[in-house]
This record gives sequence, structure tokens and C-alpha cells, in this order.
Amino acid sequence: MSEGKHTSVSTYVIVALILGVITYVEFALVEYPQAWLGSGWTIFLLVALSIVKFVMVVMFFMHLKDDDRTYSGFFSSGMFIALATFVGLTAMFILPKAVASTRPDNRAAQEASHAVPHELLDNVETRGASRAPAEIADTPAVADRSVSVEAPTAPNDASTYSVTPPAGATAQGGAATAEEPAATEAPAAEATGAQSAAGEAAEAEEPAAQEATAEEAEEAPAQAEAPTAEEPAAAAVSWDKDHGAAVFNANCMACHQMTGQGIPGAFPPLASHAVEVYAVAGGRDYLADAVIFGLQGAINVNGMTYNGVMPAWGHLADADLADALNHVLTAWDDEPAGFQPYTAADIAARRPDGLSAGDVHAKREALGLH
Amino acid sequence: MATAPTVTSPTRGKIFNRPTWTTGVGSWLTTIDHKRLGLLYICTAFMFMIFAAVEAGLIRLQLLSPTMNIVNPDHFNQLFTMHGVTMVFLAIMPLGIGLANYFVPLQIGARDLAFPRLNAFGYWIYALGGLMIYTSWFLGGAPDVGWFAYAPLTSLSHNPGLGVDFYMFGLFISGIGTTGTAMNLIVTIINMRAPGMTMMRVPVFTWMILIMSFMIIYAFPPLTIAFIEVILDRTFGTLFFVQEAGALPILWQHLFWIFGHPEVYIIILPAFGVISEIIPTFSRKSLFGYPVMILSGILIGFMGAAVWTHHMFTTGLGPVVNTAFSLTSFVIGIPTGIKIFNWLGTMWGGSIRFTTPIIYAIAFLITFTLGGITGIMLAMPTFDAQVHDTYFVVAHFHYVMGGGALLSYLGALYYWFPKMTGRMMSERLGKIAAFITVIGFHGIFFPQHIAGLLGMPRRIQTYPAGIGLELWNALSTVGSWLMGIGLVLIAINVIHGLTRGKRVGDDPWDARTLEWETSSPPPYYDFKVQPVVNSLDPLWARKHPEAMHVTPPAPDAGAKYDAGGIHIPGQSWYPFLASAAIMFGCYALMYDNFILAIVCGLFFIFTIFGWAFEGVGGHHVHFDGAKENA
Amino acid sequence: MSAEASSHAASGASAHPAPYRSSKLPDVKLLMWVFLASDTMFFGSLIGTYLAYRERSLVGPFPQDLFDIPLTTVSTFVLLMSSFLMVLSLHALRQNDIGKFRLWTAGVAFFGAIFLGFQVFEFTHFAHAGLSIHQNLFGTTFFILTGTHGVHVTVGVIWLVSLLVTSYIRPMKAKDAVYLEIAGLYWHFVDIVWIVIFTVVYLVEFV
Amino acid sequence: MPMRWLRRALPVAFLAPLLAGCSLDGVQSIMSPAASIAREQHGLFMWTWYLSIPVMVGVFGVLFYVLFKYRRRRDDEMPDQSHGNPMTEVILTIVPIIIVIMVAVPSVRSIFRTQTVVQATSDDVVIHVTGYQWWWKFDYPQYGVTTANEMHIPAGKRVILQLNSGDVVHAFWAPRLAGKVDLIPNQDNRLWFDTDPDGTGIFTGQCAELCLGAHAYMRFRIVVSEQDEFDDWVAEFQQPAVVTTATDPLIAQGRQLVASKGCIGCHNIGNYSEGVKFGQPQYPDLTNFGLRHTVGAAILDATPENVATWIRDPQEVKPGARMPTLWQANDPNRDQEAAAIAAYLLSLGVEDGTQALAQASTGGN
Repeated sequence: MSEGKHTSVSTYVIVALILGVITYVEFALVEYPQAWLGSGWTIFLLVALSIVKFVMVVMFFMHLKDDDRTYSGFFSSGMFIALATFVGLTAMFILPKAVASTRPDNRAAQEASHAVPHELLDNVETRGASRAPAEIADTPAVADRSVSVEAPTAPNDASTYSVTPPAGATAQGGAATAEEPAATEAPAAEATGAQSAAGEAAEAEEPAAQEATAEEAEEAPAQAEAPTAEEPAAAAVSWDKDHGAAVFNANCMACHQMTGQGIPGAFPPLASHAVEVYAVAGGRDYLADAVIFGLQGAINVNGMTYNGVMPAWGHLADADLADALNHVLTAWDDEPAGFQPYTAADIAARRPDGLSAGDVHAKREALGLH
Repeated sequence: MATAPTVTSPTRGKIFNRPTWTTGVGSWLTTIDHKRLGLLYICTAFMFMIFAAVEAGLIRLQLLSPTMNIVNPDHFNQLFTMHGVTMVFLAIMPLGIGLANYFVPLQIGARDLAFPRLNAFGYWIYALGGLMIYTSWFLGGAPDVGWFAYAPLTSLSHNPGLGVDFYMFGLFISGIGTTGTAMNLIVTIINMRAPGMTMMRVPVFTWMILIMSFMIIYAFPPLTIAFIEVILDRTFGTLFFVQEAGALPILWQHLFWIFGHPEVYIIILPAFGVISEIIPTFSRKSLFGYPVMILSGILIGFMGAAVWTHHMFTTGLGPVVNTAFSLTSFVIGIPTGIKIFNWLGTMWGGSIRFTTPIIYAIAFLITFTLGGITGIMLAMPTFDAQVHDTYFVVAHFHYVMGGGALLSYLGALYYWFPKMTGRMMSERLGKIAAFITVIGFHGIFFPQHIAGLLGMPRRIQTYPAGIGLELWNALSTVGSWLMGIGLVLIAINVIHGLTRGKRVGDDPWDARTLEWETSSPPPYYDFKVQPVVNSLDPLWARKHPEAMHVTPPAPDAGAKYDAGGIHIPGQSWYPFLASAAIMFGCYALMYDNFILAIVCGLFFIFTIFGWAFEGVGGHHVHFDGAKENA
Repeated sequence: MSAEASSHAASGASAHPAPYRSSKLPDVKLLMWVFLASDTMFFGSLIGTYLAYRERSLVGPFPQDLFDIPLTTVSTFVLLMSSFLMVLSLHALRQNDIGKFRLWTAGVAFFGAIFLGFQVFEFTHFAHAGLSIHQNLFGTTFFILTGTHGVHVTVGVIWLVSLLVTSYIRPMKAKDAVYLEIAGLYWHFVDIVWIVIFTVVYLVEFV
Repeated sequence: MPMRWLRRALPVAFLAPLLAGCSLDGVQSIMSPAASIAREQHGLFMWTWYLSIPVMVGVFGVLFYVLFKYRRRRDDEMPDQSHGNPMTEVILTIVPIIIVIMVAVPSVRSIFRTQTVVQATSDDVVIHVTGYQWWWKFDYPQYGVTTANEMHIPAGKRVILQLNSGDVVHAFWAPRLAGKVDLIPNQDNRLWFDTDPDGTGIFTGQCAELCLGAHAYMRFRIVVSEQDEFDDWVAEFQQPAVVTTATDPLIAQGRQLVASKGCIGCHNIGNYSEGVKFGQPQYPDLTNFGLRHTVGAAILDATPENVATWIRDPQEVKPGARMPTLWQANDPNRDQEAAAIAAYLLSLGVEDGTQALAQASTGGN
């Protein structure tokens, strides 16, 4: 305790008054900003005032003013190191931001999306995949898309084999090439004939669905069109079958095949399996998790073990994933008892869990599935 | 010296009666005696060091050749992570703190630390935290993210296992203990020096401990915050290091190294202190440039807080930041160089007696000089851009931490063993072991410089064949076997010393400082009469007044300070119970058992109140001699 | 800290003269100052984290949508005044005026409780506005920073109350003032931390 | 038999400083730099190395002189208890200061020569490097080319890398060209280096920051080629030859399997069909795989055998890799199918592959 003279009560009162006044001044500075006083000066003033308060409390209330030097030494050395360290640290975080925004650079897009990892990666993706991002959205793309619906035709005819054990598939490897032209006819026909609506939906949705390549600029309209526009309605009553099929064909068919039979030994079947998973308590959420976060680990379906990786599809829009799931649950089987179509909201609700593919596998185990 | 009947403080309103065992497990669980706690610290630290050495041996075996496959990558990651964590947090730093615990009060002529129960708490929370980390081997895998656990490697999405939780919680709580002990040591050194011992008469070891303690209290809070942030991320789903939310993983690196660089000096400063005790003793000469030594120590302490990003030169901080921090890093080289020169100056003109401790001191000088040189190289961002995170860095910090700290602590073990046990270790075996250990050490780490230059990154479970790394890794592994032999010999020597080492007097080395004035091992009240000091090296002054040009105070000059008797604080259960409560609370949080966590929290609060209201307690010891003077 | 402090209070009652101290400073007060020195780094790290993540949240709500400066100003004022009462209570104890000491100490604890009340109100309000530790970086850093400060205040309140209770169990004299003083130091420190938070977290958002 | 090892080891260990001084060449060695930045870094090291020799000689010389001269003898009398000598101490303080200055000045100058942020001009090659667990993606925004684990650059050009991470922290380390920069999520790091006009060749590098799993296998290669070769490479990538059918039945079967085994579920193959993008951004792009020198993040040379081995059981080759095993352990066709896929992949982008396309187009209609 401070030897000899103690601060008198009157001093305390005065200090307290000053502290109160300063606090009010700070309040006033912020609530009624002075035009003539630039924001720079206001900040300076606020900092100065708080330092005054700080010092007064330390000096008079904590008695450092007339207390032993040792205490002041301890405290001020601590304050000094803390200030130096964290002012420096904060500067290192704040200054680069300023630099980045003002850097004249021929890759402005990169800088713009600097803060957001996905967009940044997608940018890279854009540049890597298609010559010009715009291309995806405008008409020439349609040609591309028609190809893309047709593209995984090879899987189609493969899938006809894959119903039979793989042995057959390889045995007839040569034959496969021979049949190919014929095989390509069929889906083309169905793609055009069956539902041109599917085509439309697909076109509208592709930019978002196929890969989230577009930056916000292009992505926004795409989003606006298919999912978000009709989402409220969809959420309420039914869901967009064609859109679901389109998303499935664009993203899932390569592995799980058009018929949902998968590839024995490589990729598990969805047909008949998805619905039984859905029937399990908690299965509905698990399915959503599996598409959002992916799945990694050994699983057993119809007595066959699959030890692969299902990539995470979280980069697709909620509505896309919802409809794809609905497609999977209804395309090849009768829809399970008490089936409630997934809505974009359902998917969005799952996202915060931020699971890893391994966690999803653990979840699967927990459901009693193996 | 008949001790008067002991006056025990009133025990009304206590939950537990104050334990008064002097032997048995209970006495160790409840002890608040700084010497017993010091021994506990030292033994626990050496136990952890054995674990770490085994892990290191496995790492070297795996790297013997590119084709070795004795551990898979996951186990390899766990091995080097645990090796680093153990050595830095659980072995070498606590070793310094343990020595401080035992010898600081003795060196400044005090009867105990200022807050004995806080001291006990510090030990128990450190020991339990360390054990907690090691239980991870049996509870689903040890941490595997490297000892500096860069985010986002520690985030749930990249690391769902429990290993990271063990790392975070274990180091978090043992960090609390370390901070408490450091505060305790500061108050002790400021407040409990013997009459007449001004700050400029304080032995260098104690001075270095003081600086180390200040570095601890400034360095650990940022680390604690970093741990808390990750724990919250993993347990309560906050977003501190979740990159999808826009978080900046680089922040972890800053917080960690704001702690991490001072940590290097926290580890090395006590070693400097030990060397500054050993060299004067065995060259029968006062330390050369005592004030300069202290000053450079303080400078190192302050600069140590201003160099943290030299561990981050390759993270793209930009040329300006890199320049600033490389300059501050260069500046640290200056006081370090001065220290080395001053140790040479101490030996100059002395008469050097080649005992085992000074052999370790010499090994320290050589190793640390080499480590300092590579350190200066690494302080150059341009060159660091090449060797950062390679075996060149591995070699560097092992030269500084292993060669610097570990070798000098082994010297300290030989130097203070007679004081702690009253027996000598075998000098002959000691010297043989010392040579094998030191040669083995250089055999391990010198080739690693070259492996690094040849392009070998650190933390790889195997390395590309045919780019010239085979020879150097093989040499390194062989060196590890050699050093292993050396360490085994040292262990044998310790056991031999404990069982049938030759009994020696209070001052076998003809030493200079106060701890050698009392009997070996020291009695529980440390000094029969409060020592009084009027010069540096008080014991030396008593033995050779003419050489020191001082007249030492009369032997019983301090008796008047003991008029009220020597107060011996009472033992207590609360430090141990409080630490146990914290540890089980952490386990509960780790397994998301919040009920149990809350229960542990409440029990912790209960222990704190019990602790607060039981009082210091204890009794007073009176000596007849003291009575007469009173 | 509190533990060591009052445990020495217990020993103060023993009949023996206080042991020799090389500096004339009471151990517990030194310890408290060392602790405060280290606590600056503690809060420094938290505030540093907050500033590093300032304006980096990807989704709302953002500070400007939530902060209610008048409210926070009041709570800040309450905390400052509690510091004022704190020095009064210490002064009273040094004058051996136990009555005033109890009154003012109770006042401090009460004001501290009011401040905590403000904070609870603010948190619930923010929570209703959709801010949570999972929502965005602002939510995470803000809640953890102010929450940690709130925990410090709570500890302070508990400490003061237990001192108050102790003063009924075991009479406190002027010579025990140091055990109130360190509690006071802790309290003032929590106060100055809030002075900083009030400026760098709240006020600057509206400049 | 440690001791025998020791006899061989020790002399080498003590010769090592000299070796370190003169030559430690190697394909991944800092000591054989092949580009301006690496030369700067190497030069700085050599400067401090030569500077450190007199320091070591001085310190150790004095140390051993003292140890010998002042060793305890029988008739030693009490040495003078000097507490130091101001003059000597001032000198002992100035010496390290001078040494440090001699290191600091060239060091600081080289920082600004090597680490300043440069603005990309149309003449530079700009490459976006993205690190994933555990492979490297290289994007060429100027040319719209994406490839993996193998960076092609023209000799004599300045290369500007923009480095980001797709998951955890990685470090891009090309020892003989440019040194090292970390890849950190949500951060935009740059690294630039010049290649010598005649500095063609293949340079290795690898990830230097722990990223768990297959960290040790996260390697890459930088192919520095003449400008015209580089241009051909780019052209080939911009219009990858699409092979829809091939004369070789193995390749044809491989193409089938690439789809049916679901390779394209993760990997993009620009040669698979015109203008369609398959796979996921976080898995390597296999376009024109036939032009690659390596497989599995540059740990194996891309020979048919190696590629087949890799596809057959990735975990065998690269423990911890993300690539799943596509066959049941007991699948009789495993080896044959793996070989087929390998054959198909290796045919992508190489000459006969394009001929096969020509035949297909003529024969088709």
C-alpha cells in the first residue's frame, strides 16, 4: 500500500467527475458527429480521451501516482510490451487490406474475391476450365450443355453391363466400342424428346449446378432463376422433378449411373438403397449430410463393401442438392413412406454442422448402417 | 539444536485437518516444501524427457533410409508432435522451473517461495496436464499437427480426432501452472532476498530465473488465448479459425509465435544461468562482467518479445515486415555473443578444474556458438525462404535447445546432485557418458544441416531417394544410437549415485553461492540461521575474504531476523485437489459431458474457497541459539 | 490470486512478527500487480483478435446494426462509478470505518452486478437480432471478448462479496486493508480494460 | 553395430563443414541454384558461411587456448577475483555488433531485391498455384490452361505465382529456382522468379509445411522448356485432342472404364469429350495426361507400369492419399483394368492419340 500520503476523498470525487464528463463527451462525439471534425480527428480524439481516462484510473484509483516504483515498473513494462505487440499485430492485419484494395493489378477479380476462399478458388477454376466466364451463361453454352447431357452416355452403356458382374463388362470391352454409336442415340433422343423442360431447367441451372465457376456477377442471375425464384412454392408443395434429374445427371451420374445402380465394387448403388436409408430414423438428415459434406470410409451395401470417397457437393446451391436428393429418392423406387421432399431450407439447415467426410461416415455407423 | 514444541495454527472451521505427514505418498501429495516440489518437478521432467527420447529414437529409425516403413505417416506425425510438445512444454522448460524451485530460495537465503501452496498448485497442474496429454496415446491417438499446430490443421473438419483436444487442453492447463509459478518466483526474488542481498548481489542463475519468469507471464497469455480460441472452435462451434467464414488462419501463427519465440528464451535463460554458476565455480574466479551479463539477459528478454515473425518469414508478410523483424532478430545476436565472450573471459586467468559439470559447460559453449551462427543465418529472410521448415532449421533449434538447454541442464544435474542428495555421482562414468552424449548429439544434428541444404523438408515420414539424403540421414540415426547410449550411462550414474555414491560435505565443489552454505541435503527449514550478505558470491567471500576484499558478516548476524522463530507453512490438500478438478473438467469438456464439467468447475471453486480460508497455517521452529539472541 | 491473498489474512492473526522482506512491499500486492501485468497481454490478445477480424465478417448482422451507444455509455458510466466506490471503500477501511467500508463495498458489488445485467440484456438483444458465436466472425470475436471481460467482472463481484461476508465472520482492521486493496486493483483493472473495449469495439464503429 | 558405423561416420561428419563450403550439388539442393532468386539466396548463405569461419576459429581458438593455458595445476594459487574490465567489455560488445552489421546490410538489401511485390506485365507468365491435400493445381489464367503437379514454363521469362490453399497450410518450395512461400487459406501470396534463357530442364520441389496424411508425398516438378516447346504445350492444352475411339482395344476399354469406374466423377479429362467439364475442382485435372512425366503428385515416373500400379492401389503407393481403390481386393480383372485405364490416360494428348481421333472422324461418318 502507498506509504505516507493517501489521496484524499475530494481528489477521488474530482477524478470520478472528470471520468464521467469524458465518458459523456465520447458519447456526444459519436451520437452527434461534428461535420467540421473529420472522422480521422474524431477517432484521434476518442483514443486520446480513453487514454486520459485510462491514465487517471491507473494514477489515482490504483494509486500508481504515489505508490512504490516497483508496481509502476511491473505494470508499465507489461503495458508497453502488450501495446507494442498488439499494435504491431493489428497493423499487420489492417494495413495489407488497404494495400490490397488499392493495388493496381491486372487481376482485379482476384483481389475482389480476396477474402472469400470459395470464390477465389472458383475464380481459378473459371480461368482454368472455360476460356471466358461469360461463355457459360450465354447461348453458345447451350450447345455445350446439349453435349453435356449426352456426354456421360458412355457411362450409360457401361451401366447396362454393370448390372451384370464386372467380369462381363471387361470381356465385352471390345464390343462396347462397337455399340457405342447406337448407345449414344438413345439418351440423345430421350434428352430431346422426353422432357425438353429438363433441357430448359438444365440450361438455366447449369452455371450454378455444374460447377460453381461463375463469380457473383454471373452466379447471381443463375441463382435468381431456377432455385430461389420458385423456391418458396417448391418448399411448400412439390419440387422440380426435371431440375432434380438435371442436377443428378450433371453431377452424380458419372459414378452412380443413370439407373442409380452404381458400379459394383467401386460406387454403391442408390436405387433401393437410398430409400431404405431414408426409412431409418435420422436417415433423412444423414442423406443430406452425405451430399453436402461427402462420405469417406468403408460401407457395405447389399453385401458388397465399398471403400471409396464421395466428394463433398457443398459448392452446389441448396435447391440443387435438395432436388437431386428428391430425384434419387423417387426416380427408381416408390417414394418412401411419409416422404417429405427436401427443400433448399432443409439443406441450408444442415450446412452449419460443418462435418468432415469421416464424420458423415461415423454418422452412418451411428444410424446402424454399415 | 533442539526444536521447541511446534505452534500449530488454529484449525477450526476447516473441511480437512491440515495434513502433517512427513513421509509417504500423502506427504508428497500435500507438500508445499519448495525442495520437495523442486525434486518432483525435476523427476517428472526427466520422466517426460525419457518418453520424448523414445519418440525421437523411433523417428530417427524411420528416417534411417528412404525405404524404412516401421511407422505409417499418421503415427509418424503423432511421434514428432509428441516429441516436440514433450521436450518444449513438459521436459526442458519444467526442468528449468524445477531447478529454480529448488535453488532460487537457497541462493537468495530464503526459507521457501512466497506462495508455497500456489507453487504446489503450479506443479500439480503441470504434471496432471502432461499426463493428460500422454493418455491420448491410449484414447484414440496422440495429436498429429506438429508442436505449433498450425490452423486450420486443428479445425474439426480437418482433424476430427481427439488428439488435438488433448494437445489444446493439456497445454492450456499446464500453461496456467507455469504462469502461476513464474509469478510466484518473481515475488520471491523481489521480496525474499537475504538481508544485504541487493539486486546486484543476486546470483546470475536467480537473475536469469527472474527474467525468465517475466517472459513467461508476458508470453503465456497469448498462447492461452490461442488455445481457448481453438478449444471454443472445436467444442462450441465458434469461427475463430474456420476459413469458410472468412477467418484468417495466419492469426494462429501470430498468436502462437508471440508466445513461441519468448519460449525459446524461457528455455535457454536458465541454462545461461546454470553455465554462469558452473564456470566461475570450476575456474575459481568471479563471473567476468556480472553487470553486463545481467544487462544482456534483460535485453534478450525484452527483444525476445519483438522477433516473433522471424518464424513466419515465408508467410508472405511482405518485405517491410520481414526487414523489421529480421533486424530485431539480428540485434538479439549481440547480447548472446556478449554472454559467450564473458564466459570465456571468466575462464581466462582462472584455474580450471575439469569436472563433469564443466565438460558439459564447454560442450554448451561450442554447441551454442554453432547454433547461434545458424541462427543469424536464419534471421535473413532471403535465406530463410530456402531453409525454413527444412532439416537445416531442425538442426539449428536442436543445437540451441538441445545443445544449449539440455546439455547445460545435464551439467546442472551433476553440479547440484550432491546438494540435493548429499552423495556424489561417479566422476569417471560421468565424464565418459558426457563425451559419448556430446559426440552423439553432434552426430545426430550436424548431418541434418546438410540434409536441409540438400532439400529435405522437416516432418516428412520418408524422403525422396537418390537426391543425396541417404548418407546424412543414416549418420544422424547412428548418432541417435550413440547419444542413447550416453543417456543410458547417465541414468545408470544417477542410480549409482543415489544408492552407493560417496557421501560428501556441504560444499564438495568449493562453490561460491549461498545454497552450498547449508547442509546437503538441506533441512526442511533450509537455513538454521537467516543468512546475511554483503557481497557477490557470499560463500566465497566467507571462505576467502582476502581475495574478495570484504569482511563477511558474522555467522549469526541473521539470528535477529529469526526472533519470532522460522515459520514453516502447513501442508495442504487444496492445490492437488484444485488441479485434479481442472484436469477432470477438461476431460469432461473433451467428451462433451457438460454436466461433469460443471460439477468439476463447482468443485474447483470449492477448493479455491477452502484454500483461501484455511490460511497459511503451519508452525514455527525455534532454535536455542535463536532464543538467546531474541 | 484471491486464494493467496486471504490465506495470508488468516496468518496475519498469528502472534509472530511478520517475516523479513527485502522490499517493504506486501507479497500479495506484488503478486496482484504481476498478475495484472500479465493480464494486459491476455486482453491484448483478445482485443488484437477482434481488431484483426474487424470488418471481415461475410454475413450480417454487423456491429453498426446492433450497437446501442447510449445503453453502453450508461453501463460504462456505472462501471466507472463502481471504481469510484471502490476507492471510497478502501479509504474507509484505512480509516477503520467498518460501517462505510461495508456500505461502499456492497455498492461496488451492486454496481458490478448492474453492469453484468446490462451485458446480459445486450447479449440477449443481440441474440434475438440473429447474432451468435456461430453466426459470423463479428459474433465470435465480440462475444468471446466481452464475455471474457464479463467473467472477470463476475469473479470480481464474487471476490468483493466474499470479502464483505468475511468482514462479518472475522473483523477486518486497517492492517488488513491490503487484502481489500488488491481486490480493488483487480477491479480497477477490469474497469480500464472496459475503457479500452468501449472505445475500440463500440465507439469507432460509428465514426 | 553402432561403433563400426561410428568409425565411418565421424570423419565424414567433421569433414562436412568443408563439404558444405564447396559443393553439395543435387537435384533438389539449395547449393546448386539455377535461377536468379535462388542464386541470390545461395550467395547470401555463402557470405555468412565464410564470415562465420573466422568467428568459429576465433571463439573456439580462444576457448581451447584458455582451457589449456589455465587448466588447474598442483601449485595454483588463488586467481585474481576480477569482476571484469570495462575496456575489454566494451570491445567484446563492439565485436558482435560489427559482425551483425556485416550480415544485416547485405541481408536487408537482398530482401528488397527478392521479395518486393511485382506487377504482372503481358510478358510474364502468371500461374495460380493452389495447394490441396496432397497435390498441386497449376492454372494459367493467360492461356486458360489447368494442370496438376507439373508446371511448364518457358526459359528466360519471369514467372509470377499467385499461391492460395484449398484446405490447410502448404508451402511451395522449389529449391533450385525460387525458394519457398506458404500457401495459406484466405490469403493471397505471391512468389516470382526469373529463369535463365538457357536454363531449360526439369526441377523438383515439394510441400514444406506439414499438411498431414501424404505430406511427404506432396511433390511437384517444374519443366523449363524453350519458348516454342512451351507454346506447343499450351496450344495442346487449349484444344485438348478428343479421342472418342481408338484403334488399340486396351485404350478403348480404358476409356470405357474411366467413365464406368467413375474416374470422371472426381477428375476432369479435357480429352474425354468436347467442351465438357467433369469432376471436382479439388481433384487433379487429367487433361493431356500423356504429356506428364509423373503420376501421384510427382512421386512416380509416368511409365505404363507405374501408372497402372498407382491406379490399381493408390494407398499402396501414396499412403493417406484421397484416391479410393476402385476394385474389390479379390477382383480378378483388377490388374487388367488398371492397365487399360493407364493405357488410356497415357494416350491422352500424345501424337497417336490424335491420329486415332482422325481415323474415328473419317471412319465415323
